[in-house]
Amino acid sequence: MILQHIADGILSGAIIALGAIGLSFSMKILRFANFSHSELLTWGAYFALIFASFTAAFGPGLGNPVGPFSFGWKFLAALVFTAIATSALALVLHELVFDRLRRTANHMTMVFASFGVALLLRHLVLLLFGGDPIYYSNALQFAVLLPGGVRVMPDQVFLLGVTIVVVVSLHLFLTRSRTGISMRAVSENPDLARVSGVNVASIVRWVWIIGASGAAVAGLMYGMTVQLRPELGFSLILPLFAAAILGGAGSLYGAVIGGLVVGLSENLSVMIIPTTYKPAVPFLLILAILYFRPQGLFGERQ
Amino acid sequence: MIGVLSYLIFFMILALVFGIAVLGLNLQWGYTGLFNAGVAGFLAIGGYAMAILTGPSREAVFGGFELPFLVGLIGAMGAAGLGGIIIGLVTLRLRGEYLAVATFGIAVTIQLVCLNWEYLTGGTLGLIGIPNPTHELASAPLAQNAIFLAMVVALTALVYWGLQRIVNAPWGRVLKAIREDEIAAESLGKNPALIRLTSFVLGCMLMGLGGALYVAFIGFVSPFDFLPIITFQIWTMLIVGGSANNRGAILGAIVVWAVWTGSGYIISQIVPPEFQAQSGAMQAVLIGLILVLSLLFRPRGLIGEKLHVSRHAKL
Amino acid sequence: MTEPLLSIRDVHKGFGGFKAVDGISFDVPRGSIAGLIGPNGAGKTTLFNIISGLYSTDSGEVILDGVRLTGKAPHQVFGSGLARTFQIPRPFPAMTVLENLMIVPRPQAGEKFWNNWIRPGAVKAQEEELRAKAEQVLAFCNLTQVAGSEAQNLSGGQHKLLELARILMADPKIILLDEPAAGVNPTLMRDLVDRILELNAQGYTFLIIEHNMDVVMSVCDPIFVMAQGRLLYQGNAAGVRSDASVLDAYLGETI
Amino acid sequence: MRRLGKYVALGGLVAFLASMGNVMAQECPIKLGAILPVSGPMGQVGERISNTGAFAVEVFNEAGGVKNCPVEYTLRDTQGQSAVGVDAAKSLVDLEGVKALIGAVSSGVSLPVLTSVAVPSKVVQVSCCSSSESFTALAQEGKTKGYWFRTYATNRSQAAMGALLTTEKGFKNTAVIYVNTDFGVGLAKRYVEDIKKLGGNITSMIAYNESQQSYRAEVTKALEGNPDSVFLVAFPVDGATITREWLSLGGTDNLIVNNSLRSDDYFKAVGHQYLQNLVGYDSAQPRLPSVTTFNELFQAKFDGPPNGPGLHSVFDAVTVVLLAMEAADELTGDAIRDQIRNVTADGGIEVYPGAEGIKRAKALLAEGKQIRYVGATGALQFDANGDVQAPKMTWKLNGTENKETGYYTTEQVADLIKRLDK
Repeated sequence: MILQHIADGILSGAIIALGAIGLSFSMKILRFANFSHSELLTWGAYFALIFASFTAAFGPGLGNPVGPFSFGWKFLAALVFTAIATSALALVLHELVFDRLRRTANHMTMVFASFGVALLLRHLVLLLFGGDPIYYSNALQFAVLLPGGVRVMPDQVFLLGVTIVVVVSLHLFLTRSRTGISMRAVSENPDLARVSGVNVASIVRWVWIIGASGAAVAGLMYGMTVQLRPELGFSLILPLFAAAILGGAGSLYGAVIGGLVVGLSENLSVMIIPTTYKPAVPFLLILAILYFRPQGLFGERQ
Repeated sequence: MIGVLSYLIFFMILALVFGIAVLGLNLQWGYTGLFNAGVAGFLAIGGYAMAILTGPSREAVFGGFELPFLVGLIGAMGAAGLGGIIIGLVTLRLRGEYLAVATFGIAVTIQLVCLNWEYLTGGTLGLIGIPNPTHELASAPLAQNAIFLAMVVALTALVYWGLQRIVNAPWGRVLKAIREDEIAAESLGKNPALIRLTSFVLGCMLMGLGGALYVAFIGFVSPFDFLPIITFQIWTMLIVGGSANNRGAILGAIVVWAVWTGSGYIISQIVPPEFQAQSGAMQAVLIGLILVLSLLFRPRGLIGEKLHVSRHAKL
Repeated sequence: MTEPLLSIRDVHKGFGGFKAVDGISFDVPRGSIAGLIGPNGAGKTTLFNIISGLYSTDSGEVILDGVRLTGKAPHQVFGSGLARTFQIPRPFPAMTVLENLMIVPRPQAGEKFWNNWIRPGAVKAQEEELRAKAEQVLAFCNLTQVAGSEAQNLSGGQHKLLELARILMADPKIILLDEPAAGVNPTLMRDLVDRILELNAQGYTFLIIEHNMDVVMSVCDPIFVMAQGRLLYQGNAAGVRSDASVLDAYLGETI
Repeated sequence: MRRLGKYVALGGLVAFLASMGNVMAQECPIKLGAILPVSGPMGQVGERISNTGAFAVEVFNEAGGVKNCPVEYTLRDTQGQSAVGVDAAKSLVDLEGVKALIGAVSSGVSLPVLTSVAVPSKVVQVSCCSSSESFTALAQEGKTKGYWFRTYATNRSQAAMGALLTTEKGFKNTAVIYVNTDFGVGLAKRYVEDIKKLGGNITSMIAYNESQQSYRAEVTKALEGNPDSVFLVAFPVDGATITREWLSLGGTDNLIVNNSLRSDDYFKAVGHQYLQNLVGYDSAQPRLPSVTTFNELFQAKFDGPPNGPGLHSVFDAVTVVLLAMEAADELTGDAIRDQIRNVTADGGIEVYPGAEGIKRAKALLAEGKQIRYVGATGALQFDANGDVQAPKMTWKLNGTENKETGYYTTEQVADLIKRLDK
């Protein structure tokens, strides 16, 4: 059974990792803990739903199933659509709320504002889409038995692949592109970066775009493997923070490893403790790690 | 007429019970800069301590000592304070959001313990029959609530006075110094670790007091009373009211609780019946909007911080 | 020869592979104004941070008046009689200048929170005392007119004076100043130097990091020169001027 | 403090003015308050319950209302929070002047409302859904003063029915997955006791916390020991997540589900085609033509059958309270409380849901006759603690229809419990 728990942990950890990347960047570069980040996952999932229903004329849900998967080529289009739409939403929030607050108040005020924004976003979903759970496809996908008695769903394996592609392209973006390099410079030392001619305002927008796109993909993945409901992101907020903080703010691979650690520890914990204590596991983990490394596993000491 | 009065009394009891917890948070955040996102956990400790100390004994559940109300209050503060010491020692070396996430996690863990450790907390059923002291003093519900309100007002006033005494004083000056520049304070001979811990523990004790009063008033305690949303509520009260100002904290508790509950009232009045089921979502949207707008346009809260700290150093 | 007041003995400190302080030893005589100079990145501020307890040492020790400071927390170091300022001043920005001073002395009865409940009289009396003393110090530092302002509204030079004034509240045995003259206009700087000389005459010992060579050469003796974490030279102003290794270290800069 | 005083006074004045209109209003319409979680994790369930409650009021108004006065249904959201629920209840009672309270859903909210609002204010509270054993304990201690009723049959009979169903189906090794609330814990524990007496075996007992992102770990754990069946105590949303993950990971489709999963939301979310081996139990509807009327009424109103947790029971809760109001001499809490058992008394003339049934009931009451309301959950019989016993039925899915497969009278259920409790 341990192999099954490990497989489950990696698969659920991948979703957490994708969501945590944006959170980690915003903690480091935007310099506040954005509690509304998880709502971007929710919106990402629902944007994909909107896409699917608008294009319903061209085939069901996310397209005619291809191979062992529950979706078709439309899935990729939905992925792009939701990333753009969610980024737009994030930029609107940035302009209307967070950017204004940055000028008038300290970063803790932004944290509280993000609480309020989260409440707002979550319940707007409830008002617009209702509280019923929704599925992209009602067909149930059955797990495939792998050697070692491990069962996984084909969709999940595909999504793990998507995660890897996203992380690798993010890595290339951060190390090769001009914007990515500037972004790292801003994260290291915003004042120095500003003096060296980096357009910090544009970098901040890029952080929102990257964070929102990651969240959108994570939300879509979550919606595909579990379900869509207004509390989708809210129920993930703790694991997301756990992953971002475990990894250390601003670290791409830190967030990914943090996500995997959270996913694995949650799934493995039920082998030793009652399932009812499971939600506490990521926290005890954070506490243990922060006790010894207050800056997170991959964070830099201040 | 009686109805309005009766409701107002009831409303004020809950608002001030929250107000006491807000005062505790104000000590931690407003004056010391400690981002405690685990308020619900300390309310829970206080609430359960009250239930265990003063409640009736139950089969297969610890406690039920049927001790007097006052013992319950002191015990609740003591338990929350003890919890504060342990948690503070583990977490207070963290800063900002890191402290927030750690304390948040602790509150979640406390709530899970309340939910699952049946021997101590009664588990999911909670603990019932916790005596409300005013029921022995009066028989009419209105009179009972009036007495309870008088008691809560007196306690709030006492807490307010006690806090004003210590924050508008050299002690409060050190808190503020640590909040503004810990390294400078340290280099001037202040011991930040000790002072942060003291402030944290005192704040936790007030949260415990708030939890105990809530439980005694409601007569029942269950894990579902201490969901993370309570922490959010208490924080909103502090930020809207004005952090680092004890009057602001109390005012914030009253105003935010009025908005929180009043928005339900208003929505139930203006929303047509066929959309009633959406009223909850509308209410939450409204609350979120009010919070964001108040932060945008009044980031210092209704009553902001005062410049002078010690009352002996006014110019 | 009298016992030195502050004694630094073979102090080492590295960050990762970089040796910021690499075996420094020197003594600050009682009653002196000692200068610590050296090019940027020589390790001067790191050494200050070690002496004042903000950094731990890798090895070596610091002795103040026979008491070992090494291993003590910053607030304990301060309690032993060593006070410091910062290169970039660190006042408590949202506090009044007066209270920036009143906070310093210890022990204060009112810093134990319960005393504010049970002994309000004693707290009040002490606060009045502190206030009187603070007003004196403010007058000495020419800050009386800004006593009621928020510290963050002061000018850069006034911040330096405020830091010095804050330290004076505690009557330390030795005062460490980190670049007191940096970014200060000439009039205020003269003021500052006068205060230092006056305090030295009253018996205060100083250890000063400074880049302004006019100030160093006119007031400091002995002078310690650091470069790349090591002590390059120690002696008086004349010796520093004539020493070849010092000139090398400062190549391109005028002494 | 002076300024603070002013703010408080101002707030008070505003609240006072806002509520003047309501307090001074005439006795018509009669207000019925509902405190339900229409947002938050239980929002989906709460919303449907609320709509059904409003529907019951509508039906009653069609029959002329209470004492020729239209009834106004006033809903307040609890957000699933006890403090908010308590305040909402108090404001309904004091400011709106409601004559009785319906709700709440979770016991964690219903209990504080009962002890701090309903009992002190002498207002009848009827819950559709709260299942905690604490209510029975409170009632036995005399602390509810009789103001508490619930139309939801207690866990005791549910657990017995679940165990009976499991063993009758011939399952030997059953995994239990249950929601970690007073409802789920109470039910699951009883079920395990009962099934052992009936000769079954439990492979694992897995509690799950509500509203989590995924339940794979719980499901994987429950799969250990190769159960031939699973007993699931859950609400539709989380229940669907668990069932989908369970089936995906190769779990058996021999599902025994609690009545809270007899919901189209659940069937639809999982997919009917996967649930053809699912069996369940529920409180039975009386086998009378009038029930069809109720079902038809509901179908017409909501465009779907009344499947879902709390729908039948909230309909009955509202109807019983309104009938008791009709029967009461005056609209005080005490009078309404005393009439609730009278309008459901054994031996009264039976009346059924729907406008016609209500009209008949009102006519009978006007004649001074004793009536017995037989409602959507069956013939309600409140015991001294305000708990209700109801006949039971078993059901299964057949295509997309859910079909009754067995019927157990109140007496049969009582016998079963007696047998198990020996």
